[in-house]
Amino acid sequence: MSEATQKVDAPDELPEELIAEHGLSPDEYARIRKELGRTPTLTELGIVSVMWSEHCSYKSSRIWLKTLPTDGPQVIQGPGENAGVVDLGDGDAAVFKMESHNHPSYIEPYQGAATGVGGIMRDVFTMGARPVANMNALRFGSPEHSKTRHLVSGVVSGIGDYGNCMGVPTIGGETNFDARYDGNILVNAMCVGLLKSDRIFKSAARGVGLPVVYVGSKTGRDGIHGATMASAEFDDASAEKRPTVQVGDPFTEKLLLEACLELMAEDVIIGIQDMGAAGLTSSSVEMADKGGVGIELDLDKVPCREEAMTAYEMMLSESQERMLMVLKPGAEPQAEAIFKKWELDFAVIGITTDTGRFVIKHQGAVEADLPLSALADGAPVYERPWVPKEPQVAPKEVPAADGPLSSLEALMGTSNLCSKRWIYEQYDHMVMADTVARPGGDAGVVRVHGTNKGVAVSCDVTPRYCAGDAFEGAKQAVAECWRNLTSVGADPLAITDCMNFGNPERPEIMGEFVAAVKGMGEACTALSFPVVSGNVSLYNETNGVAIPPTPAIGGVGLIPDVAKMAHLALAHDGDVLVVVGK
Amino acid sequence: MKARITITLKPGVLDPQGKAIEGALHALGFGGVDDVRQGKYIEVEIGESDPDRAKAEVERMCEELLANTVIENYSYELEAA
Amino acid sequence: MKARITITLKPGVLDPQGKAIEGALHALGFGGVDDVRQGKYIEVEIGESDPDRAKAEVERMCEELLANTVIENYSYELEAA
Amino acid sequence: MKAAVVVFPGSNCDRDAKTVLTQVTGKAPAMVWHGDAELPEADLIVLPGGFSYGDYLRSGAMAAHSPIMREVIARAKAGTPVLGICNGFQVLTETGLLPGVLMRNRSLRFICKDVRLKVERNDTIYTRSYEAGEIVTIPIAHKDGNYFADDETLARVEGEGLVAFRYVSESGGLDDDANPNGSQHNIAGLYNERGNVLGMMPHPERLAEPALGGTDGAKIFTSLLEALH
Ligand SMILES: Nc1ncnc2c1ncn2[C@@H]1O[C@H](COP(=O)(O)OP(=O)(O)O)[C@@H](O)[C@H]1O
Repeated sequence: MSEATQKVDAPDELPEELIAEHGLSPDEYARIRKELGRTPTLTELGIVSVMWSEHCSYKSSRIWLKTLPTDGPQVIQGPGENAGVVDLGDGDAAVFKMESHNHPSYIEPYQGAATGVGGIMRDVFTMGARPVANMNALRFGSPEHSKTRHLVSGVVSGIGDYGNCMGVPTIGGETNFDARYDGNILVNAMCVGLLKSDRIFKSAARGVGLPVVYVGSKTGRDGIHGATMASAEFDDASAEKRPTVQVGDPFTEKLLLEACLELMAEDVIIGIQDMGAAGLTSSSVEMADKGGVGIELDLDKVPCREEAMTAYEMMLSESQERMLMVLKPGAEPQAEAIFKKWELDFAVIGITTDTGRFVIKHQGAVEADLPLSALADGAPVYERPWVPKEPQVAPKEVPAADGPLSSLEALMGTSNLCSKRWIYEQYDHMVMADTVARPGGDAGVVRVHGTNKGVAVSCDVTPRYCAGDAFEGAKQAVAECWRNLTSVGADPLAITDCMNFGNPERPEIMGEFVAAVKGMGEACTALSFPVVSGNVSLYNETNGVAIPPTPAIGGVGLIPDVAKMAHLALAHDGDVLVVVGK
Repeated sequence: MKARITITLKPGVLDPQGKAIEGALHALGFGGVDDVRQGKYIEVEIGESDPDRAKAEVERMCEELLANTVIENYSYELEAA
Repeated sequence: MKARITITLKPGVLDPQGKAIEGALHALGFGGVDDVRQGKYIEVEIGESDPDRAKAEVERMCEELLANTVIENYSYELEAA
Repeated sequence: MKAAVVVFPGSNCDRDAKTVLTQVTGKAPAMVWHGDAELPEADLIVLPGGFSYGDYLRSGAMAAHSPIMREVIARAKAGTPVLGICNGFQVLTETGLLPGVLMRNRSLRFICKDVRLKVERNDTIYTRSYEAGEIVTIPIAHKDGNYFADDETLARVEGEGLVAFRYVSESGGLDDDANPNGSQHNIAGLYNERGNVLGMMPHPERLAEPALGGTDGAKIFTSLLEALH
C-alpha cells in the first residue's frame, strides 16, 4: 500500500451474495482484497464491479480485439479514445463510433434507444466534433412475436426523438428481423462528427493539482447497476431490475453540445470525457489512468437531483447528459460562464493528484481509496476457452421457385428486404442542410459543411451469413460496407464496429466471436479499411438462446466532390446497365 | 362510466419536461416555484356500469397500454355517467 | 403549497392523441371504450402558503404558460404542504 | 437585405437559415440569442426550426415567452417581416401573432419527407418569385404540424386569403393522402392579416440548392430579397 492511502472505514467482511450481485466472481473478489490488503467498502465494491464488468473492461474480448488492423495513413486516432478519427484532407477530419444499447432497449424501448443515441453522440462531441450524421443498426425478433411491434415502434421513436431534437440527421441504417432476437433485440447506434484535425480533444488528465469539473445535468439514481446489468445474461427475473431505466433529455444534451463546443473553441480544456455507462466512476478513472495521475473527488460538490444520495449511488449513477473535464487552473470562471449561459450545472468536484489513487470523499468520510492501476489496466483479462464451429452453410431442402418474378415478389415482401421508409421517415434526415444522399440508397452522404466534400456512411452485417459461418459472415459484412461506400462514389476510409454476441463463457459462442474478429481482421487488412473504434456487447442471450453472431460494421468514406456522387436511381431512358464482379 | 386517469412518473425518474417548465416559470417571474413534474391525464368513457368490473377494466388498460409501468405510476377515479 | 393542475382540450377541439389511444384500446379488445381524451397533468410546489394568493398565482401560471387557452381548459387543486 | 435569426435553446435549423440567407442575400444574418432583450435593426426576422426548450409542454410555448419575443412581437406589429419555419411557426401561433395551433400529427409520428405544396398567392413579399397556384416541392420534418383552428377562425383565414401554402397531391388536388399530418384545409403555411408575418411547417431552407435535391425553397428568400432589397 502506498503512503498516500487514507483512512477508510471498511467493514470486516462483505456478504457473499452482495459480491455475487455485483457480478464479481470469487476469484475477482479475492484479487480486490489482495490489491487493497483489506475488505473493500461498499462504494469500492461498486466501483470495482463496474470497472471490471464486461462492458467497461472488455475482459473477454480484449485479447482478440488487439489483433484487428487499426492503422493506416488516413487514421488520426485509432481505438482507445471516445471515438476514432480519420483524415478528410484540408485539415478536416471525421470522428465516429458505433455503440450498443441492447439490454436497456429491450427493457424500455423508447428510453433505451434514445439514451443509446444520446450516448454515442456524446462520445463524438467529447472529441471536439460537431455530430453531423447518425445511423442505426437494428435487429428485432420475428414480426409475429407478440413483443416485436411494441419494440420496433418504441425503439424507432426513441431514436427519432433524440436525434431529431439534437438536430443531427439520421441518414441511414439497417433493420433485420429474426426469431433468434425475440428475447434480445439489438440497438446499435452510430454517430459521425466533423472537426479540424488540429482541434481534437482527448480524455487524459495530464497534470497534478488541476480542477476536475462536472457539467451537464444533475445526478439522480438513474441506471444504477446499468453497466453490470448490460453484462449479465437475462432471465425471467430481470423484470425486477426495471427501476434502473435512464431517461434521456435530448434538449439538455443539445445545450451540452453547444456549451462544450463553445468552450472547446477556447484554449482551456486539458481532458474531457463523457459520463456514459458507470458514469462518474468510469469517466474519472479513465481520465486519471490515461493522464497517469491520481484523482480525488469530493462528492459533496456533485450536483444532485435527489436527496440523500450515497457515495455508492453517485459513483454508479448513469444519469445522462453529463460530462467530466479537467481544466487549466484558473479557467474555471470562464468555463462556468459558458455553462451558465446554456443553463447547465457546473461544479468543481475534485482535483488531480500525484498519488496514483482514486479517492472518493463524501460528508467527511473517505468512501473509497483505490489504486488506479487496479481499476483500469489492472482489470482482469480472460482468454476464454473457445471451440471453432463447423460452417453450417450446406443448403437444406429449398423448394424450387416457380419463376424469377414470383421469387422476386416473395423476396421483396419479406420483412428484411421490404422498404424501410416507415422507419427513416420518422428520422429527420435533412436537418443541417448538408444531406446529399438520403436514406433509401446504399450509403447516406453528408457534405462537409461549406465544402464540396462528402462523407459517406453505411452500416452492414447479414446475421444469417454469420450464423452459418461467423468468419465468412464478418468478412462479408466488411466487404458489403466497403461496396456500399464505393457505390456512391466514396473512397472507403475506415470502420467502427459493434460486436453483438451471446454468452462468452460458452466456448461455442466464444468461438463465434473469435471467428468473427478474424474474419473482420482479414477483410479490413485486404481492403486497407482499418478499425478505428468499436464496441462489444456480450451476453445477448435469454434462457440459454443466443442471438446469431452479429458483428455490425459501420463504415465511413470520402467523396472528394459530391457533384460526382453516384446515385441509385436510374437517371435517363436508354442508360446502359452493367454488372461487374462475378 | 367515465374514468379519469392520471399518469405520473415514478419518484426519482428524471422528468425533463417538468424541469424545463420549472425553468420557464422561473424566467417568467414565478420565483418560488419548485419541484415541477409533468404527467398525463386521460379521460375514457367505458361501457361498463358495474364499479368492480369497471375498476378491473381501467386497471388492465393502464397496465397494458396507457401507462409505461417501467417508469410511470397511474391512479384513477371512476364516475357514473 | 402543492398545486395539481389538469389541462384538457376544450370540447370540439380535435384530439389526435386521444383518438389514437382509443384506436389502440379497441385493437387491444377494449371494445366498449369511447370518447378518449388526453390532457396534461402538472404538479407544482409553490412557495406560497396563503390560499388566495396561491390560487391567484396558479391561475396566472396557467394563463401565461401552462395552458394554451385558445384550445385548452385548466383546473387545479391546492394542497397544503 | 439585413436579416436576423433568433436562436432559442434547442433551435437546430438556425445554421441552415443562416446558410441560405447568406447565399441568397450575400450577407450573413445577425444571430440573436433568445436571452437578449435587444434585437438589432433588421429587414427580416427569422424564427428557425428546431426543438426550442425540447418542445416540452407544447411546441413553441416556452420560446414564445422568452425575452426576445417581446421585441419580435412589437416589430411584427409594426410591420417588420417575420418568417417562422416549423418550430418558428409553432412559436408564432403560441404568441398569437398567427391564429390557430399546431397539434400532434394525426399519425402521432414524426414525419420527414418531401411534400408537394400549392403556393396560394404570389402577391406577397414571400412568394413573388413563384407563380400563383404553382406546385412546389419542399420537405417537412415535424411531429406537431397538424394545423387546427375553430370554425370561425378558419372561415376568417380562408375569407381573407391568409393561407400561404397547402399540402397537395402532384396534380394539385387537396386529397387526404397528400395531407401528411391532418391539418385542417391542408394548411401548411399562413400569413397574418397584414401579410408581413408568415409561418410555415415545411422547410424552404432545406431545398434551396441543386445538390440537396431541389431549389423550390430558395424562392421564398429570393422573393424577400426582391421585395425588401
Ligand atoms: N433503422 C434504420 N434507420 C434508418 N435508415 C434505415 C434503417 N433501416 C434501413 N434503413 C435504410 O433503408 C434502406 C434500405 O435498407 P436495407 O434493406 O438494409 O438496404 P440494403 O440491403 O441495400 O443495405 C437503406 O437506405 C437504409 O439506410
